[in-house]
Amino acid sequence: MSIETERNPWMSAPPESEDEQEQVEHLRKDHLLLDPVGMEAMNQDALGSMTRHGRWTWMLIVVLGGLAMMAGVGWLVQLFVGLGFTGLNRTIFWGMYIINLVYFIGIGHAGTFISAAFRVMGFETRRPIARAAETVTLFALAAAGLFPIIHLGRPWKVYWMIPIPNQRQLWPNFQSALEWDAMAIMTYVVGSVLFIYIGLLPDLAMARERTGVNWRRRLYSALSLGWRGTDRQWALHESVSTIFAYVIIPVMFSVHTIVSWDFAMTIQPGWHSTIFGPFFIVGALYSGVAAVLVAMGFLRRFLKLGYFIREEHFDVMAKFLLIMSFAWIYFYFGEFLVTWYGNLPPEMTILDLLLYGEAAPLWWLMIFCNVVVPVGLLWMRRVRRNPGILFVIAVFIQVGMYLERYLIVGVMLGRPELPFNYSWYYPGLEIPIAIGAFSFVIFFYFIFTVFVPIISTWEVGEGQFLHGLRKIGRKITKFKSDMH
Amino acid sequence: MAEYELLGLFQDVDSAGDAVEALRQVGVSDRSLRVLSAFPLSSKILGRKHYNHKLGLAAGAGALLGFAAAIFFAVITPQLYPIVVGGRPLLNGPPMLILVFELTMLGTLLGGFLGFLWQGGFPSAGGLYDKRIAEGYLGVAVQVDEALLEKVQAAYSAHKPVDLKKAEVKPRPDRRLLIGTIAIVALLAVNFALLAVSFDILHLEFLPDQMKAQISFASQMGPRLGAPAGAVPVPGVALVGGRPATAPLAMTEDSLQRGAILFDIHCAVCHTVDEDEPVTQVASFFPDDGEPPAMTSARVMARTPEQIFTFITDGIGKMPSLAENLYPANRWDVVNDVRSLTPAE
Amino acid sequence: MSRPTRVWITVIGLVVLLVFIGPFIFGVLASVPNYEQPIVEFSHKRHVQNAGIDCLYCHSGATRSPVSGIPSVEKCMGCHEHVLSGEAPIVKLQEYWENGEPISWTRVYQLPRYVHYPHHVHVSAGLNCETCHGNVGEMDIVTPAQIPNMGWCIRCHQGEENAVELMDCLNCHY
Amino acid sequence: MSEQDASGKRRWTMIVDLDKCSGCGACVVACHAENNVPIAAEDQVVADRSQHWMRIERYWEGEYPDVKARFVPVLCQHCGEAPCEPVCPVYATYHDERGGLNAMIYARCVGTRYCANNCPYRVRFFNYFDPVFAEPLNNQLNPDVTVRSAGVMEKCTFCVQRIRRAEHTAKVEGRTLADGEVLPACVQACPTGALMFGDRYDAASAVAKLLEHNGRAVRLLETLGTDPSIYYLKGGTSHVD
Amino acid sequence: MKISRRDFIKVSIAGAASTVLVGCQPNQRYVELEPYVVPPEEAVAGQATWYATTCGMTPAGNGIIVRVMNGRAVKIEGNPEHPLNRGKLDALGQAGLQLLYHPDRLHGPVVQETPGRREFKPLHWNEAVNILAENVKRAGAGLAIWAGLTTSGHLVDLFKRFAKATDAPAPVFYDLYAALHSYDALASACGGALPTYDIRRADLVFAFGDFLGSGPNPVYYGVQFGAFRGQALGKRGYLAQFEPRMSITGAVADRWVPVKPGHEALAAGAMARIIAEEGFGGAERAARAGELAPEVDVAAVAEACDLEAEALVKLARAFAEAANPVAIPGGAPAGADNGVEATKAVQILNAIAGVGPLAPGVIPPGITPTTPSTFAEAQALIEKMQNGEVQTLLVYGANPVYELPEAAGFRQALNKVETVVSFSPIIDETAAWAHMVLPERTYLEGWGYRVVTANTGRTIISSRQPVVVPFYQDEATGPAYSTGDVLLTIARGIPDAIAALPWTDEVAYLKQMVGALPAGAYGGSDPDTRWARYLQHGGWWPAEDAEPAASIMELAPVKVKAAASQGEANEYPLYLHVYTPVMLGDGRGASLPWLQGSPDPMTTMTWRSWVEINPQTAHNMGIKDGDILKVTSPYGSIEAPAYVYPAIRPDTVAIPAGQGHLDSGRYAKNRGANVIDLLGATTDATGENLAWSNVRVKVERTGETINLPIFEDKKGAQEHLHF
Repeated sequence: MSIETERNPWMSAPPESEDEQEQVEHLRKDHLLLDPVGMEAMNQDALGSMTRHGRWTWMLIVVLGGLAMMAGVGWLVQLFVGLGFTGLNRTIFWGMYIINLVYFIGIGHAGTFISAAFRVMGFETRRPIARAAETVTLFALAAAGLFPIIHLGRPWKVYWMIPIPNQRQLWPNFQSALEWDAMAIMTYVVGSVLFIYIGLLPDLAMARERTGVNWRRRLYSALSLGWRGTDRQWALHESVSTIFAYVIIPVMFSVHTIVSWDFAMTIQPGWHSTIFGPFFIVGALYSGVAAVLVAMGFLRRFLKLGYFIREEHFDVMAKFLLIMSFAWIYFYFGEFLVTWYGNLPPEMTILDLLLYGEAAPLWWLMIFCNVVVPVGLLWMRRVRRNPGILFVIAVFIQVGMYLERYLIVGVMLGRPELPFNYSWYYPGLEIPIAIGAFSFVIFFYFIFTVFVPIISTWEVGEGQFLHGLRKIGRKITKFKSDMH
Repeated sequence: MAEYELLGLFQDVDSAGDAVEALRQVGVSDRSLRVLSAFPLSSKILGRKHYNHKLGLAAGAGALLGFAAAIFFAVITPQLYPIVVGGRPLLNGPPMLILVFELTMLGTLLGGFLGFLWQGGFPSAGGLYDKRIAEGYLGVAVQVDEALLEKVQAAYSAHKPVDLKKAEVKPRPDRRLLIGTIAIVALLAVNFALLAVSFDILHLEFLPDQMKAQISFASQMGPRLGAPAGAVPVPGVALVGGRPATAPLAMTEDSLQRGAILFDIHCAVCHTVDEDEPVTQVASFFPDDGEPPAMTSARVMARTPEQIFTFITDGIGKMPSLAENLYPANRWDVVNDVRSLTPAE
Repeated sequence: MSRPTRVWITVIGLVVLLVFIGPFIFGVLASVPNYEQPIVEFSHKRHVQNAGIDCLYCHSGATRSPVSGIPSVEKCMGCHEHVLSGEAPIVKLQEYWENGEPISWTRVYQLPRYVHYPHHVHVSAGLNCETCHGNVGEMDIVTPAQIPNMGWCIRCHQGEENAVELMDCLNCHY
Repeated sequence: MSEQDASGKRRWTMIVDLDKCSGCGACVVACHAENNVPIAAEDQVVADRSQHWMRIERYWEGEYPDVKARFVPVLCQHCGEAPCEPVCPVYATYHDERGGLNAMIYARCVGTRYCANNCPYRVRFFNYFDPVFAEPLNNQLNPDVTVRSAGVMEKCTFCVQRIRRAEHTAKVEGRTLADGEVLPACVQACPTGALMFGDRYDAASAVAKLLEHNGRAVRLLETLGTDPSIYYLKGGTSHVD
Repeated sequence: MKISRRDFIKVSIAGAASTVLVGCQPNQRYVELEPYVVPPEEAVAGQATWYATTCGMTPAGNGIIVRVMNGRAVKIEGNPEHPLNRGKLDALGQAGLQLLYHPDRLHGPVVQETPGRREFKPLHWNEAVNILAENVKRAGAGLAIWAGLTTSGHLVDLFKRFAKATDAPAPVFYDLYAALHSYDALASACGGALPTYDIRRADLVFAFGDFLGSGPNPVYYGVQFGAFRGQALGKRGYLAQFEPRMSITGAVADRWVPVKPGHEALAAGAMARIIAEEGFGGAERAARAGELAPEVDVAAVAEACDLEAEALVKLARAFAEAANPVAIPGGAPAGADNGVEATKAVQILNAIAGVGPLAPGVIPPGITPTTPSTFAEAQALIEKMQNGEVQTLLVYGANPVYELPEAAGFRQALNKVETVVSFSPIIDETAAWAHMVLPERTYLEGWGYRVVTANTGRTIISSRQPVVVPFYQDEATGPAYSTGDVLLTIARGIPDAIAALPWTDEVAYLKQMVGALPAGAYGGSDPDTRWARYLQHGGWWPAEDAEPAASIMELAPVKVKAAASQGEANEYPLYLHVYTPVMLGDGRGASLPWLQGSPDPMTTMTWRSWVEINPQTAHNMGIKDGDILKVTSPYGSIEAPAYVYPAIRPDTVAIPAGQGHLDSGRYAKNRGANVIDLLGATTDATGENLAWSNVRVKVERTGETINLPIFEDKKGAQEHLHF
């Protein structure tokens, strides 16, 4: 049973009255770290969340698993027969497979950014949602890692891209952006997985102690590596987490820059631009944070984690989203203006195609999803504190960002230098495989929440331990002690 | 003397702090004292010495390893099998930087994590533990020999622990080495499999066709189709109406030299140059009347070049046709060589 | 460990062996070569050493064509019409000759079809047959001196002084 | 006798005289015949997947009645600094120093198609399906050229198999390759003689002589810095107009 | 038995180790070796053998050399020594290999009960020849022979001798090439020989037909055009093209003159009149123009031809003042009802400039050129068939059911013929209606020769020899007969034919013919050497390659008028322009995948036929690319997708011939529509030739739309390519 949720009504406006008791009451209800209910209750609630999947969610899990399997079968057919079922042709050689790669790696970045960067910058709101965000990263990366294999013409030769000695004495070409991709994504996957695992150790130990189910106990005791929470282990844990946090942020920036360099390294009009690196990173964070919002909304609603994930977290994340939308608009307008003002024929062809041509509906839809919806709504406090509306806005942003990459990869490739070879992209087998990929991520996210506590109770506990209330003049405010 | 381990459970930080202070008074060294908690407490809170660990070292070592690997891939491998691309030099700076950064970061991460595992003693078999520690209680664990046992117990009870446990310390096997070796063996097995495939020792034949076999017809591949009867190819035929179609080649130095070499390969199997030389091994099988004549024998010297050319092309008597071995021009070389031979006086 | 767990472990071990190692072993077994020829008694050694026949007599393509060429039945009958015509293998040969059926010799050096190997260039570059094919004169049944894969070719090509030219992939792959 | 530059390197070059090209398509079919290039069925043509290593691009200029059509034969330009080469992760395409060709090694290709995206001329074609040569059409396939399977990139190779055969024959006969001895199938077939082929580094070759300060010589998309090996001689105008 | 864990591990390690030590490598045999039993003399394993022969895809008779690897023909190239195409070849010629190895080729003779049902039963060769022999013997004078223009010279002679011997009607040599290239109209206008011109040193050429793409000799003129553009000292010829629809010749012309269909003759006459009136090009040329030019009012003609008057003046002036101008007749004007006058009008221009077509070479005795019959002769034979006078009809190398308009009534006439025998290697439309098919070997497997149709000042006999062993020697159907051998074996059974056809087989005939030839370019003392050199070099032609002499024709002034169009203007508002496309030729190319799949140079269309329509006209009628249109002429209607074509007159639609097959193999069957169905069987003014141009049609949208299988991007092709 979850801690009763009516303690934080949707629209909590601050009390007008001077009464001290009401102010304390309001602050407690609003801020998680000021509302300790003791580790015991929190552990109970967090572990309970693993078994709170209702009948609907299990049905959804089965459906998603089916869709993922369907995509797997689609890929096997493509493996043995050929890439002809896709919509690719002699002008557009990359399609939705590469779009999915960029999209899922994009989503992957928010998780790491929230847990690592917020940790380094000391944002306290990261505490309850760190693991939820990192799990989005984990499975988005897993899906993203599949697509470089799916999009290959002869996937069984992919071991040639791994630098191992061979009788041909041939080595991979490390000047190719795809080789950098391989290295960067491998580093990032290793980093994210280990970072989650380190954060998970204390919780697994807690789960090992509390769970009654036999197989769970054996699983958690194996996974928790005998964690006892001694001060020496905590000190090591702190410093390794800090090392990971500091290292994984530049790695995160490098991964999406390299993914954008897959396009920027070419001389294809529309791709060959210097700001693709930062532009893609902003896009990544933008869609990533929206994805985390979706995850938070889901956890709060379906796993009844209202106590942990409160409006203040939605509020902070929504502000972050708003800032990211400004950044994205800034970059996109920059690229648009530079192209338009430069008036180079191949670039202008693409601009005309996007604004007035065949791709106009897609482009204007993207603008609506990425600019009008977030900037139009997120400045309102009521919107930022309402998970339902944020969920809708997040989905719009996902659609917008997917379209943005679709326009870059699928549409711009159709306008090469020689006009005779213009073409348009009609995706075929890629659609079921993309649907399969989305269901793959969501399916494993659910499975993860079943096996592992999604809220990091030790972090929340630590946070609550460090926070308290102080009365300054007539106002009671919250403060963070510097005992850390 | 037997070693004992005690674990006291305390309600909150203050009582735990006092207990720690008391234990230290009693003479328990800071090293053998542990404070177990549900979330990290900085050592300052409990007034203890900072525990300096060597994790930075492990991460640094990892970084160096990553850097070395990156240098190997980016600088050395292009020179092992030099392939020039994009009209650029073999080694180019910018891509190397990317590779170095990525692998160094990977090294740091892996180094840090392995260091964490190694120094944390994971997966340790663990000592005394209590379920309630995860619920916010603080555990103070001490490892003392028998002498201090009573004093320590007294110090504990002075601060009213929620619970106090005592256990004999059994030597626990250090499982880190075992887990480490298993991990390394698994990694090597995967590498061995990959190397076996890339060194062509094992062939994954069940994958779709990799252009090894083709549907076009290679040379000498069945079903064989002969040459069209009566057709004349662009270089012309050797014999027209029984006579050589082309005129004999001039007896140039080149022709004679080529003729000599070709004679040794194609003719010396049966024919000898002089009559008095012993018959070759193959020729010995021929019945006496059909024995291959020596080149300077009267029978051969009497032949005209055209006749010799026709014999080489069509064969005569027991001599097989050598058309398959020699182009018509080469046959004239052999004819020139034969005509240039003078009988040994 | 109790008995049932031991049985369990062996069963799981076998399954793992089958799933992971099986394809490799299958791959290995599929590539165990056999070089058995239609006329088993044919021996290079007797032709080269006893009869003193030069390689180029039968494989005359080696100096003028990318393919060295396997001799025709007429080439064998050229001598064997008279030489040792009583012996069993020669009788088998004459049978092939009478009913005009080609002898489909088993190929010993089989390169993948995307590799184009030019014999005549190597021969004219001064290599003799033994360099690559080993001492065929000594072999009754010819077996490959090495696995004819790229590593073997590369070992010589990269040693030459015009290695830059010889290590060019377009030499063999097009 | 062609004396290449000091290091014995060659730079195979083709000249396309746009004034002479009549757009008859003989080169397109000759290339299919020589290099086993598969033909796309109607549905694949509609899906824009026809594979022609040599194609004739026809551009319209002006409106009826003074409308003008321009034929531009486009094939792999064998760029000196090819943008398609550095991006291949497995060195399946690289620059053949010896002949100045842009090599495409089918056996090594993994099928990432990154090279094709980076080719501004779009002269690289991907085998989306296994090519179909209905029995007994496979008898016609040229055994010197690998029939590419599905998942592999392919493009014009300047008929490297013909170059190799000529080089091998010349080497065995102990002479160097004469100018004009080796011609790709398209150059050999072109009725109007619009296509010429030779080694630019050999000053005595017809190609080199023609390129010497030839005002009409221009290269396709030269501003991209790809240093292509194909020179187009722009169409001339006559005294009458 | 219980495996202990330790044993279990031991077993697996031992297993893995043993396999590695054996040292394994691929035992798959990618090449099943099959060396020769008796090797052919010229064959060296791994090297190619080249054979010289003649291209059989077009009647031009280009010399080709074929590369044969391991007994299979892999590449066709032009024969460098051949004086007509000098080593060059067109798309159709290159694709001949796919006819040789076509998957739908007949393996042996087949017989069919009810013609048209396409249910064939295989037959043994000897049986088939016997049946044919009986039918021919029974037919006696009722034998009719219909052959195409690509027929080998020796078969033409054998057919003629056979017909004369059985006093059957003379064989008819007529197919779509003969119709659409208007051989007879051109020949009759130019003194009996197909006019061919040497434009290598011409500085101005007026072309009235697409001589580079769909003319009778595209390769010869291709080679000439190369020299024409790249003359010495930077001199460059000027080309003007008079055509309602821009063909590839129009595309490379410096000036495309979109003359109104049927008015080309008027335009040519007007230019001659302008030269006469304005006195361009010096007194002598003006005087000659004065005599020969037709009396026409230039302004009225300009308005009728929908051209600006001063454009005509400018062109006339250019022609007159050119040092060495040439006007090449042909194309649509020659196919109009006043085709001969139109050709003469163009000849008048040449006459003014003192230029004439190259003189035809002297045909040595025993050599028979394949001269096409006139449409009238073809109609006469159909007439005979209709009246039931024909018992046995032999169809060789032509496909009249497909190639003749419905109105000609050939297919109906077939019902009246007792036995129809076709010699087509693939079941084409005519073979589908035949009772028996004796598949002829393709031209790469057979013997023969072709006298080159172009008159380049000397006679060129292009030899044909098999380059590969005939592909289908199935045991079931026995050794295959070539048609020549079939004729000679049948002749032995007919008493009065024995004298006319005494040879044992066609090779003997050819040897005797070549033996009788005078010493050509390659000499050769005895007949055997001459025969070997004739085959080796690909034919016989006189030694000297001197400047070919041009024959000046004496011409009378001719009355030019606009050609009468077939169909009323109000009911059929648009003109139909029919042409043989570059890739498919007369439809022979439609059964070959290379030609179907290679984009048509002007429209980049593949695998279908199409209707080219002017953008403005299309806009007015609400037609856009891919709309299926119903095109109706007074004689029939077809459906084909629209292709908006910027370079065609607004009042004209153009449809290529060659598609719309009901048979001819899997690549041609049921693709596109046959434009010949829109043509009538009306003859021109002389009554000799088919008037195939100037048919009027109307176009309606059927509402259906398809995606055009085009290679280009239409919007992209409109953009300027910045070089």
